[in-house]
Amino acid sequence: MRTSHKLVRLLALLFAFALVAAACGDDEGDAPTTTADVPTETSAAPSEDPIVVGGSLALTGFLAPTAAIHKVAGELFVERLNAAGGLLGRDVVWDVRDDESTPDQAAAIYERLITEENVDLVLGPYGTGTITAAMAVAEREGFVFPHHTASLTYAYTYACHFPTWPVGVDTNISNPNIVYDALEASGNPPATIGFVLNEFPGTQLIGYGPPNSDAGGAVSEAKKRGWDVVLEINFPTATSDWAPIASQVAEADPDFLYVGALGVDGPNLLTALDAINYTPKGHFYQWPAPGPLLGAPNADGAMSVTVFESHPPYTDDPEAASIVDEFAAKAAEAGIPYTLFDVQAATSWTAWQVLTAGVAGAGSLDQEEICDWLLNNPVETIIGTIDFDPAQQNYYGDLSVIKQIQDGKWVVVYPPEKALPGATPEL
Amino acid sequence: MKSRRRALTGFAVAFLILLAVPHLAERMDWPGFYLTFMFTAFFWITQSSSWNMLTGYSGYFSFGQGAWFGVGVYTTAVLAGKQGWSFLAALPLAGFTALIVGLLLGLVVFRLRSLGGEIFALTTLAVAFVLAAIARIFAAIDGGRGAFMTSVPLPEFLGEFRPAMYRMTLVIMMLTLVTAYLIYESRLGWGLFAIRDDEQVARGLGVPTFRYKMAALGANAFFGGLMGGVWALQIGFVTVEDVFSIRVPLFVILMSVLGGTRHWMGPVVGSLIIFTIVDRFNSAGFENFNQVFIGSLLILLVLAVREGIYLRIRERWVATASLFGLIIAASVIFNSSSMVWKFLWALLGILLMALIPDRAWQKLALRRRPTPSESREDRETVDA
Amino acid sequence: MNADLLTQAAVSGALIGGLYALMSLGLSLSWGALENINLAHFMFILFGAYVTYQLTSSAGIDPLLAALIVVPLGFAAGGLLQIFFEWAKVDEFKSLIISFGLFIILQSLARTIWSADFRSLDQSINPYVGSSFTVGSVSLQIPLVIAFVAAALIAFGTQAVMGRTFFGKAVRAVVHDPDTAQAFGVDHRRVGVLLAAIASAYSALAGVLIATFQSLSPTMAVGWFGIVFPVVILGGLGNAVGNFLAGIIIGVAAGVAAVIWGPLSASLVTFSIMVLALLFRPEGLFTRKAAI
Amino acid sequence: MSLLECQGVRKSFGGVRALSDVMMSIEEGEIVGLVGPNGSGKSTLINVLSGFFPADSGRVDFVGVDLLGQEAHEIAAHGIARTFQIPRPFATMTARENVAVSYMFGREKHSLAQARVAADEWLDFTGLASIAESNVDQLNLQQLKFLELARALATEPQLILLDEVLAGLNPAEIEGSVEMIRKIHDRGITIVIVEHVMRVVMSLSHRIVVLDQGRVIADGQPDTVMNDEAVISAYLGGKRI
Repeated sequence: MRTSHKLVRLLALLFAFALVAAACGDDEGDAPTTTADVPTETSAAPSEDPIVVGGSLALTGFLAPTAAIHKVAGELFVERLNAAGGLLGRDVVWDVRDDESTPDQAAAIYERLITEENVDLVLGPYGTGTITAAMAVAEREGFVFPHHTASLTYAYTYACHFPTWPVGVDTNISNPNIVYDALEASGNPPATIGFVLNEFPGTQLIGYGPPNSDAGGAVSEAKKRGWDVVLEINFPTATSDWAPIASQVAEADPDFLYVGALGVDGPNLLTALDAINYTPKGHFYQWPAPGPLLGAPNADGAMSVTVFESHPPYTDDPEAASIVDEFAAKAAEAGIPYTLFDVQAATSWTAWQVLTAGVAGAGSLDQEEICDWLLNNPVETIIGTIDFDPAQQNYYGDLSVIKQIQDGKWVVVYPPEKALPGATPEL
Repeated sequence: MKSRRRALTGFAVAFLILLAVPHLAERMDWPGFYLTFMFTAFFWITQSSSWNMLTGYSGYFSFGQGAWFGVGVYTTAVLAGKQGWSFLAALPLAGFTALIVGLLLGLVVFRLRSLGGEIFALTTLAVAFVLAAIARIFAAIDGGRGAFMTSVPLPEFLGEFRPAMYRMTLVIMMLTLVTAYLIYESRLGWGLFAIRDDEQVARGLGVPTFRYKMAALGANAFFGGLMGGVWALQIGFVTVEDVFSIRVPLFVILMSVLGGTRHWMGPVVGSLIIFTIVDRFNSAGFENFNQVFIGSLLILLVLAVREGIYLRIRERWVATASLFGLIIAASVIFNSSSMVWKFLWALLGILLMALIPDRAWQKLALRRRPTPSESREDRETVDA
Repeated sequence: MNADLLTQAAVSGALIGGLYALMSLGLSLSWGALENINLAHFMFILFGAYVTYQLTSSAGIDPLLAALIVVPLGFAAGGLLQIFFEWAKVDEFKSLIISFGLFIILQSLARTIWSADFRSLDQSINPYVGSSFTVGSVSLQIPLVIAFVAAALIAFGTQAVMGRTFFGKAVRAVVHDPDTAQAFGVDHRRVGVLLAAIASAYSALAGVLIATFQSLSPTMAVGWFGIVFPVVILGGLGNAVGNFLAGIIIGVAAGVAAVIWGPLSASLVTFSIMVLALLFRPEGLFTRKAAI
Repeated sequence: MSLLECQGVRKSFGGVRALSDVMMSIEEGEIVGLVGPNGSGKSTLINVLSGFFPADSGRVDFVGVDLLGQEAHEIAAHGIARTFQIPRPFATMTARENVAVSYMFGREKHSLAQARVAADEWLDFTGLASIAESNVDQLNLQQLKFLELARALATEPQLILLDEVLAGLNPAEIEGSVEMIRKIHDRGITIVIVEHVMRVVMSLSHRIVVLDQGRVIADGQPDTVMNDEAVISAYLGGKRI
């Protein structure tokens, strides 16, 4: 008698749990991402369904500061795309996940997006490591893989990867030479140069070239121009104490300081230099967070590379101008402190343009067709015309231009045809 | 011993069943992610179980899992990724290199009687930082350049990338679990438990504490490193920042504490629950809440279920098994989403059930009040 | 390698060591005296910095004056957390895990409020960034000088309070023998809450100073682990003056090593010092048996 | 030859000499009372003999083996077991598991399966069979003290060092404990007992060794020793006559 009583209660409890779970489960059934096992609904009205673009970004973790910009850029792109009628007549949804700045997580996310959630397209994450891991998945699954911020150009051989970090496959040679050309163009080229390089794969590539290769990079290219390299410091990522580096820079006192910097390395170094009353004569920062560098002491004259800035001639095109405006508003809304549309947002935008151009060009969501189309047709983008070249691992030369902080603003100064009218490199 | 033979048979059966999964997946045309999901779970189960061999068994709290993992990752990254060794030749060295580093640490710290538990914990935290600094400084290891693992060829008999990862992680996980079990059911294990409770007394009763602690630390480092060696493939591009981050030690602690550190099965259960939840959070796009959730769960669990949930669900195993089955069945009927979601609902059901305090559970009057020792009695005869 | 360079590196190292000491003191006190390994201190520092940033950039308050608001907030937050710890009866291990949970939650909160992107006080509203004065050939960075002086005052002040006042005696009594302390009318809870509140106020102050010369991001707190723990270990748990000296040692060693062997060696040197300290002086370099 | 022989054992803590030149021998089958005023070095001697503290110098021979410098677990393997003044059971284990662990290590190595059987025997012997399954936090002081005994016995020692087993017990419990000690002795185990309750030590011991300020000041039959003037003055704190 007792036993059966207990049994009833057990069953009642289990049933309650099952109901709760089932209820939760039904909620999930409404999520847009579960398209796999609901054939009845999807096949009924396919054109009503949005095209799902899957991807991840480093929304948390050490890459998060810059990834936040890519999130705003991507969201704005999709918004505008849908407002203009979508893609193949369908709306587009961007399903972006957080890879926590870690490659293995990114790989798992792309695996899940492609094989479990059956997204239609993918777009690469932010950051070299996560892109590399995600690209391996895209390659296995045969997905077209546009990506915007991978810095190790030499390493990517997947036939259907489409880089929109437009620096050329030999970026270690081409990128520093654009900087050096700008210095020569200023009419006051340096006699001595000092290097302060982050121990980050991308900055090391530009500084020294690919590992196990004697191609060289910024350091050897400077020597080729007959400049005297008076300083070479490598510092670990996330260095917080800049005083020792600053004193060595001041001690070497180069005519030009080439900083292989990420994020806030630049402002940190400038603050530390200012604290010992040293102002660099000329200085360059590889990939700085633009806002903090503008507010740093003695930042005037600091140079960097870019492919797009929010001023003429880039904003001459009314569409570009409207993108710039809308981006600023959306970034401010997202709480991002520096709201100008520049190199990071532009490369993100370009990746979206490449993806959508491929789909529109191929007229289908078939990955092979999209890949073929992109390999065989140039794409018009916000940073110019891109023609992916399989002979250069799908790169297409270095489109970088030089910008400089002048009067508290970033302006493009070199080459003249891309520069803000009237602006020239100042040293 | 009968129970041991039964358990080992259980392990063998589980292994064979799991080994068949890739074939099944191909047959049934499962989403490729299911295998990835499973081998990622194997990864976490291995990491947390190996951590538990040291910390759960001997009571020496370690933040060092990231170090063993990192040494393993870098061993294969350097040997297979950079030097062009065949992957399977490099892999065992991942375990052994971590073992050597672990034993060196043990030689230093366990020789010092004055070292308290919290100081041991911080020393292990420092190890990861020191190793990261070494990897940065020496170009032969990393030198700030990272190492690509994406073009490392895998032997053909392992199959495509996914099944190959699955098979390798499966073998390592089974080795780890069998070791964890055997230690648990042996003199070594009981010696370690004695050390955990009172190291001085244990020594006085004849437990060779130094040797035992070294064994526990060695096992921890070896399996953590071995799995790290395989994991380098999943990472694809190995960098110091990523590998020596606090993610691995953090999750390993979280998983083991949730599941319970007293029993070898605790970390297994904890890993499955945490990993599945985190994965589904990510899948649902709750990235903003993911960390809030993890943090809250950690706090809640430490306050609510001190022994970990495994011992609780085992005392309530009939209910647990029925609940698991019921939820799976219900979600098959009511909800057509992916299998991982179904698995999650079932796990959440179990988690919720385990959170019911003992007293309230007894009020539900499902069984007579068990004496506390009952659970301990069958702990010794538990099988896989 | 000339002497000026080394002198500058050593002086800058000592100054930033003052900041390290201030960042570590809260954790050290709560660990040594309350037996909580309270990782939330890293978040008190981070929020101290962000709130300072917010007050300065939106209300135009001088960043140092912002301390008048930030420090009491830190005080309150630390006290409340300790009340929770008391209520939950956490031990050392539990405090570590619970505060790790808090760490993750608060970091996420900071990201939600201030975004993941870098925040920094612009030169135009922050008179301290890059400001310095010169003694001989050596430059002294003003935010760091302030941090150094504050750390010194606080360290010696705390030590004096601990040694001489009734509160200090009560703290020591509570640490050594809570039952007896209770018997003599010392309410160990109140003492603990007050001490935790003070410790958190120190951390918040460190945050204020960081905001005056560094860019902020939610993830930066993880990077502080590598500085704060060596300082805490080297100084001895709960030993305020030892903590201050340890900060200076770490700062100088890392700074000089960075100049001689390059910045990569700094963290190796820092941790080598910590490991050596653990091996040979696990009670801390400056702790006599009598200290808390 | 004696079972245990100490020669010139010294031990200092910081500048304080806890043991100086301790000479003592224990014969097989004896019950020896080790007494002395507070701080006379009794506990230190127990700690040295059981390997918890290394001695600074001297010699401790146990059945012909020099124990000095050996680890506690090696000493346990030679057949010396000890109990603690304040019981220190393994807190996460049941009473049975406590004893089983001890049997697994101890003098000879045994497997887990053997240990379970043996543990029950020793629990039976010490009258703890009914609480074998209990967690140690459910035991009262006497049960904990008996558990200490069971755990020491399970190492199959030749010599047991009992550190104040009677402290804190009421008269009835003391009675029971004395019985138990006799029972242990009947099994042929040599016993050294450190104790404050003089009446009990006098009745139990075959011989009494008195320590004062780290030195042996008397050694002999209980009656003779307790009438020794040096002993009286050590206890009463009077000046030597």
